[in-house]
Amino acid sequence: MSVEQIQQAEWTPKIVGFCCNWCSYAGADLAGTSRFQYPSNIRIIRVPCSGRVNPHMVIRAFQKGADGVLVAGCHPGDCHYSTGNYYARRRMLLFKRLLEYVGIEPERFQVRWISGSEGQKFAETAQKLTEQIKALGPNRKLRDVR
Amino acid sequence: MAEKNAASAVNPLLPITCEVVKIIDETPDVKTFHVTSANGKPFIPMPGQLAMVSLLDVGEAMFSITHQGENHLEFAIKRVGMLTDALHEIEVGQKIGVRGPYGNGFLFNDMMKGKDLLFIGGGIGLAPLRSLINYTIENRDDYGNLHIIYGARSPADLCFKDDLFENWPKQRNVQVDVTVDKGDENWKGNEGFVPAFLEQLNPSPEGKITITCGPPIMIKFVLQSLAKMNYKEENIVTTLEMRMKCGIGKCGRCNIGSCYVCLDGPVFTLEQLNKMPNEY
Amino acid sequence: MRELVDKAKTIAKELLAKGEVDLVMGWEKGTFEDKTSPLFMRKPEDVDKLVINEFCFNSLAPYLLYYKNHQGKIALFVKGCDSRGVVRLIQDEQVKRDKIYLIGVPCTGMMELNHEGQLVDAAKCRGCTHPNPVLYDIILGEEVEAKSPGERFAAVEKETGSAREEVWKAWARNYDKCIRCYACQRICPACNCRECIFVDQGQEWIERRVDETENGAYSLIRAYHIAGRCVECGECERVCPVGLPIMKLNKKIAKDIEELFGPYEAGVDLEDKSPLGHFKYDDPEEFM
Amino acid sequence: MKAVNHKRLADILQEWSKGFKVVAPLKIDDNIRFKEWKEGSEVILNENSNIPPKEIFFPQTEEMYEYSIDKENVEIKEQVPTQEEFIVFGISPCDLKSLEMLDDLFLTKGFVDPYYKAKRDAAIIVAYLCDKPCRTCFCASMGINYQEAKGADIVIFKDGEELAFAAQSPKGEQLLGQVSPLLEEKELKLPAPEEFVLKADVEGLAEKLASMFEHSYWDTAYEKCLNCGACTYLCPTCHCFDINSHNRCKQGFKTRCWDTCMFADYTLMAGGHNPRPTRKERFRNRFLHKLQYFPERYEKTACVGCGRCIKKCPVNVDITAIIAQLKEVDLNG
Amino acid sequence: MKRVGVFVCHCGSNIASVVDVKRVAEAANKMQGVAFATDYQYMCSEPGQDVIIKAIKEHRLERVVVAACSPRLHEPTFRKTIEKAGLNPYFVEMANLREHCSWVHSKDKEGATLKAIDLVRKAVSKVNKTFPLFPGEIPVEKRCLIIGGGIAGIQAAIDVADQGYEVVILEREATIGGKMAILDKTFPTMDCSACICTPKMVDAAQHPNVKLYTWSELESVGGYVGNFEVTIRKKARYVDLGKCTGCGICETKCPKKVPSEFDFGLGQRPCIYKPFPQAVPNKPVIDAKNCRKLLENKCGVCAKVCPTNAINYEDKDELVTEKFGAIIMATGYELYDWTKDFGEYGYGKYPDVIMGLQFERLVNASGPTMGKIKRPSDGKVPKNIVIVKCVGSRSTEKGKSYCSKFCCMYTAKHATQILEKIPDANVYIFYMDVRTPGKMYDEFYMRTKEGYGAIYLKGQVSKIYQEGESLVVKGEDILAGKPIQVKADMVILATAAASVYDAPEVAQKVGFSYDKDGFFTEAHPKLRPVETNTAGVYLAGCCQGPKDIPETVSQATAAAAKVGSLFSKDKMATNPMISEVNEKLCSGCGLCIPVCPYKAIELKTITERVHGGQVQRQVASVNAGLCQGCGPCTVACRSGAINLKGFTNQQILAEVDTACL
Repeated sequence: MSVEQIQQAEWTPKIVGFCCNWCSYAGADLAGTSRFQYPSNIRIIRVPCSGRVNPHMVIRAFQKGADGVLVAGCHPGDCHYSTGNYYARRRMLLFKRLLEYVGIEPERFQVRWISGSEGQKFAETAQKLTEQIKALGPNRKLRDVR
Repeated sequence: MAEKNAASAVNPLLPITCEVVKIIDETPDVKTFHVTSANGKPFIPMPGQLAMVSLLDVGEAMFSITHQGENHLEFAIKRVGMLTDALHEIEVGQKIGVRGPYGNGFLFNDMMKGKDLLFIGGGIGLAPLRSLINYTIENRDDYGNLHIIYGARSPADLCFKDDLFENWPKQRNVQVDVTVDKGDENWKGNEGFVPAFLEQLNPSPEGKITITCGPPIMIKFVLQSLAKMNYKEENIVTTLEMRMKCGIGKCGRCNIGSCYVCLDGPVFTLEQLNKMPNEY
Repeated sequence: MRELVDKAKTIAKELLAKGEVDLVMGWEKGTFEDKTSPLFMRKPEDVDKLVINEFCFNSLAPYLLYYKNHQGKIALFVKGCDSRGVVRLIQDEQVKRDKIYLIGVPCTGMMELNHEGQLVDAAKCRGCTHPNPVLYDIILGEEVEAKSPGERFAAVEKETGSAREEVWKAWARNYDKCIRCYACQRICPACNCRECIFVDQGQEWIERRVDETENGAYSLIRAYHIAGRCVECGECERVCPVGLPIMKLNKKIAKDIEELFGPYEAGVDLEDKSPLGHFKYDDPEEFM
Repeated sequence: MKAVNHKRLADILQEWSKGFKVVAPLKIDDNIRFKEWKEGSEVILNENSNIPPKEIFFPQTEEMYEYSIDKENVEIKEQVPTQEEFIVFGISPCDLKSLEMLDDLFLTKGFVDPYYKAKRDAAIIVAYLCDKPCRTCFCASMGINYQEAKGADIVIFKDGEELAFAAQSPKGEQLLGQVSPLLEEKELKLPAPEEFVLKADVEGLAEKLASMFEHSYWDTAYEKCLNCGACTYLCPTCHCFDINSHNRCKQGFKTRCWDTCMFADYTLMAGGHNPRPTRKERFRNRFLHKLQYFPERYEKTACVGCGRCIKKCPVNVDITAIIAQLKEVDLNG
Repeated sequence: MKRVGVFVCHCGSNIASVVDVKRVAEAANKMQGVAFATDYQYMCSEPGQDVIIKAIKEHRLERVVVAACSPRLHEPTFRKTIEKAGLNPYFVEMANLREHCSWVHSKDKEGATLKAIDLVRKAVSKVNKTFPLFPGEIPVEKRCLIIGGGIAGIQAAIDVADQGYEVVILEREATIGGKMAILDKTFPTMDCSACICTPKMVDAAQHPNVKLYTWSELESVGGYVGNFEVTIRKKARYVDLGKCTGCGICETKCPKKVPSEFDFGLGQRPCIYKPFPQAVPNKPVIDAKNCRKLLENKCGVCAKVCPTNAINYEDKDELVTEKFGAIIMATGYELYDWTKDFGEYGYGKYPDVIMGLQFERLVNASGPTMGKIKRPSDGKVPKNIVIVKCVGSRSTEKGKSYCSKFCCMYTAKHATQILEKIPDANVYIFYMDVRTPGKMYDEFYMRTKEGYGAIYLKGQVSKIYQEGESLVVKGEDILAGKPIQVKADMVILATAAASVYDAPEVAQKVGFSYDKDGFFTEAHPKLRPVETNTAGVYLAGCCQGPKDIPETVSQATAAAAKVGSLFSKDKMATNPMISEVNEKLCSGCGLCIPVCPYKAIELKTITERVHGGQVQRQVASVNAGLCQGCGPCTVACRSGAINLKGFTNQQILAEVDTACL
């Protein structure tokens, strides 16, 4: 659907969240078990480790119509694979700055450390992200308008 | 012939929606698909002609039309890549796109009329020959004797077994000789590679047109054998395979020298081939 | 630089005559005075065509990729940036140091015609930090000062939030210009994949369609693929037939690497580790 | 002769754009591209556009048809390639010539390409005769007189400050009529033709090449070529394309995109066999196609001497130089 | 397109009360490739699973999507289910409709239902691109290497050996026993350390399943879990352990004496020596650095006096390579060298400022002073003794930031020992805090303070300097809020427990990570405290962080238990969801190698035919035994040549595409 078409159908943000299986996905699960409510805009993609998230996948999300992307992994030091999130940190730092550099709003691509015990934090993150994206409106940049 | 089709089709790049009505497992990696459009055959091809078969969301590729029935076309497709993998997964009832027919086909000139025909095929290479074999059987009186020499890696890899062992041998003046590189416990037939088999059968070149198709390596040695048995290159016909996208001589990639296989081919006489750059 | 040519010829001739190498890569005069073209010398007499001047833009390093299975030893002339390209290839296991012989060319900077048709310092040389080869077996002359050093990151101006929409519009216009000829990729010593994911359709990473979204993805992901590996030779930008500011992205990333992970220049030291190939426990964190 | 001061060109285009879409070589940043003219856009004449005007008739990415795949059904929706009449303004003689080759390819030999045809038929051509050749030009060597534009509906040339307009077809007359209030009668003449820096002699080359496929010349000639697609994409006569699917779940559409014989996957077959496995074969094919295959098939050399490839080749592969070398090759040696 | 079956779970009302499960199933039915879709009360229940199995058979399903709870909960369940139905267990994907949907969007039923449909579509698109996965099998060499022969190593060795597996203890010193053998008494019970340590040493040595490599160093470690190839350097001992009876004559006859390491220089030892009388093995080594025979080819007394002529001056280092299935790291700790940082305490130039472990030797009956507390400088019995705690511990600017954990207790122990042996002595203890968690620990501390009258002064010591015969200790008494100065005859510094100087090097050899202080990092601080991030390598004792003896011993036993469970099977199933290399695409650039936390990727050379010719080239190759399937390598790889099975690029891209529809 093109951006324009989307606006006709009253638009709600599409947010793609990459969550590492051991911390952030578990955090999202905990948000569930503790019934913390957050908007239904986020679609979580489960990856073994934040180090598995390829910036190309973030771009792809924006291309295919995501209005926001979240990458979430274990806090530094907690990585199930000991170092995956440290690599993710470097990659995402560079990539985030690159996206901003070409004029993509920083709010649209966010990275968070969310542990398996931070259900609250996950819910809040999803909440805040959705609000921020709502404020920004649909993403046109990099978007495949076909 | 191309002209005729062009006239008939408004947009030659637009596939016709067809339905797969039957799927036959020929070998572990070859399936034959019977397809038909809303009003019978999507078009009427000549033997040896090609058609673009497409799974719209996967891709499009050129296949030779191995046979046409009352109101369906047949494609024998070997599993080699992304598209063919996907094709091998579809089921009867699936809708696919078909456009064509493309290429010159075997009868681009009348060289074969009234002649004895020697078919030499290997593996999936029998697919294009089959269209001509069946055509010449249907028009039995226009052609002389048919001699079909066919080989495959193993008994399991033989395509069109019904034709090889049932339909064709029954026909008047049709001889079928089958070989496999390596037989298995219940294989009674011949063993050995096609070229050797050919030499051992040693059919005389007299008044014969030879039509051969198969893996490049086989063709290479078959041609050597034929030369030994002093077949004339103008009487040897083969059909080529190239990557194609448009099928109508525009997109460029299937050129050998100045001719486009999708238009001027895929059928060439050895004489023609020897004049072309060796880039296929 | 021109004065180096005689020495260069003698060396090249000798290498070939003695059979120490069976191929020497250099430059020959191109269509016009201000153009040169890569030259492949196999016989001493081929060397007569060799030129060395302020128009020898082409890095010869990328050609090494085509000679991976070459039996003998290959010699090539390298300017500062070219030598960094060679280092890149060695670090990426694409070239064996002992299979090549590097003839260093102290580079006083390239010249190019501007729109008005006058010769000016080449854009790709602006902010040059290594006019002299960082790796060589023999060097043609005295080391030189960078001719137009300038700020290494001059190309990267600060984009402010307010201008963001404008910034994007500018990039979108660029993506609209790109024709995906992949000249940038073919000329790049850091682009040494066997099959570029952007060319190879099979992997579903990208489509061939040339439009804002696909071109955008291409430009950003390519920049990311060479992050911490770009040797800042500026060839990609030079060869771009539609003049895209490709180096802006590469320099931006290089700048961020310096800011975030400490001083680093790719392809200068054979031993150094790629910034994305390791990490520090106390790396900065702009997100939480 | 009808004329207008070149400063008032915009007024003419403004007038025309009321009735037609006008496509002209516009300045976009430091690029020149054939795009729709809008008030305020800057037209650049007497300089080759970065991308040749072939993109008007044969866009780099073109939608062919839409499809929707349902569990039980497949629907194919043709984008009927129709096109309103439109004006192509400021096309140069060499680029105009290139359209002849594209016409041969897309409109003859059995099949007609409807997408190309639709746009081609709808185009009203306003050609601009170059003031003088650029240094990379060698159209003369390709039998083109840069001071005439056969097949254009209107030709324009510049004499001093004035732009001269001459109709060459009824359509042209009609267009000029539309803007006649803006034009005045003036005595203008073409500047004296100038010499070309670059020359190429293709006399009898195709015939010679017919016997050179296996020649050792190719063993080293290709070596500097990086196999990027710049030359082919910038070439006004190159026309290869690829057909791809673009899926959005159930919907999707087929696009065709420019392709180039320089890329390895161009001839790569599903089974893995590649008739042109290395840079050598691809390089050879490009030049043989321009200088032998195309002439053999369509009696034209597939080069108009626009010089774009010479200007933009990353490694200065120079077709005129290659033609010269090919001429030199001693077949008996 | 594969034939996919979608099974939507109500989870009682957990999902169904929010998500319109019927609608989800209907929507699924319309999705491309979905051959069958249905909903059910409890998919995970016995009958629920039967629904799936039946459907697979009836509808010839090739892939399965279960839209239910979190895969972290029930993925294993449904893998087993479809395996029962004859599908590859990895052909199932779960759409998390409970934790990620119904439970968190309970107020937005419509939104939740739409999201549920998206999640199902996403799962369908992913499962469509799934390939069959099969766990590999690797044999397990049922021998355990224990690096370090301290109490941790000894305990672990005995526990593994008792389970019936072969154990090798690797100890760089001439004897096992480690730090515990140095100690005089152990808190809080005050029983003699040697008395409980040495028997264990003997047990270990005499255990039929235990082999000792003392006076040996770790050379290199190759291989992976179940199949480590370890090379050990057996240092030249110059004494043939086979012949030597440990009679000790040589030691008595050796003419040259040097300061004893075991006594931290407080005592002397000959150049052919056992570290201490109860050493195990109880046989000497020659100290090549000092032996005159070896240095200047003089002397040679030991050889002359040896009754079994076990002395062999020609002895050389020897490398042995052995296979092990598991490794336990028990390399212990060492005391942080205060002399380089603490100028204010005199950089160790005052002989009477000593470390805790030196004091252990001073009070030890078999020590240099036969257990009499005499100060090193002049052998006088000290009256005023100051103990300074946290020397180099809990300090951000000097030494270590962490708390060394056992000092509080051993300083208390020292105080009591002093006050028992020198009743009229004054013991001042400068402390930052007193931390005494543990059974009977605080009671012990109280006794030291109240019972024995050790004087605890809260405050740090700013300076120690010699004044005539005695030392002046300047510090402050925070509680009294005034500076304080103590004249002392001897000062004992409770210096920080630090990682062994070459711990990082050892960790790198074995291939696992260590922290900024050089202590080995456990796989998970809470849940996997005795494992490292490298499969088959376990941790015991202070090499992982300062611990007291009981803690060390229990961790050692825990590690032994882990080894036991690893060895309980002959073959080990490897996780099939690991990286694999597409050699066609791999350029062998090796960018994936450094980002692998498990050293699982290396370059190998392959030969392939390229139009006619044969060429060799390098490509990456993944060791299935080492790879844990985390995936940073797949991102480091630009050409997508290395891919993660079960989470392939194509699968994730498919998910992204559908998630954005």
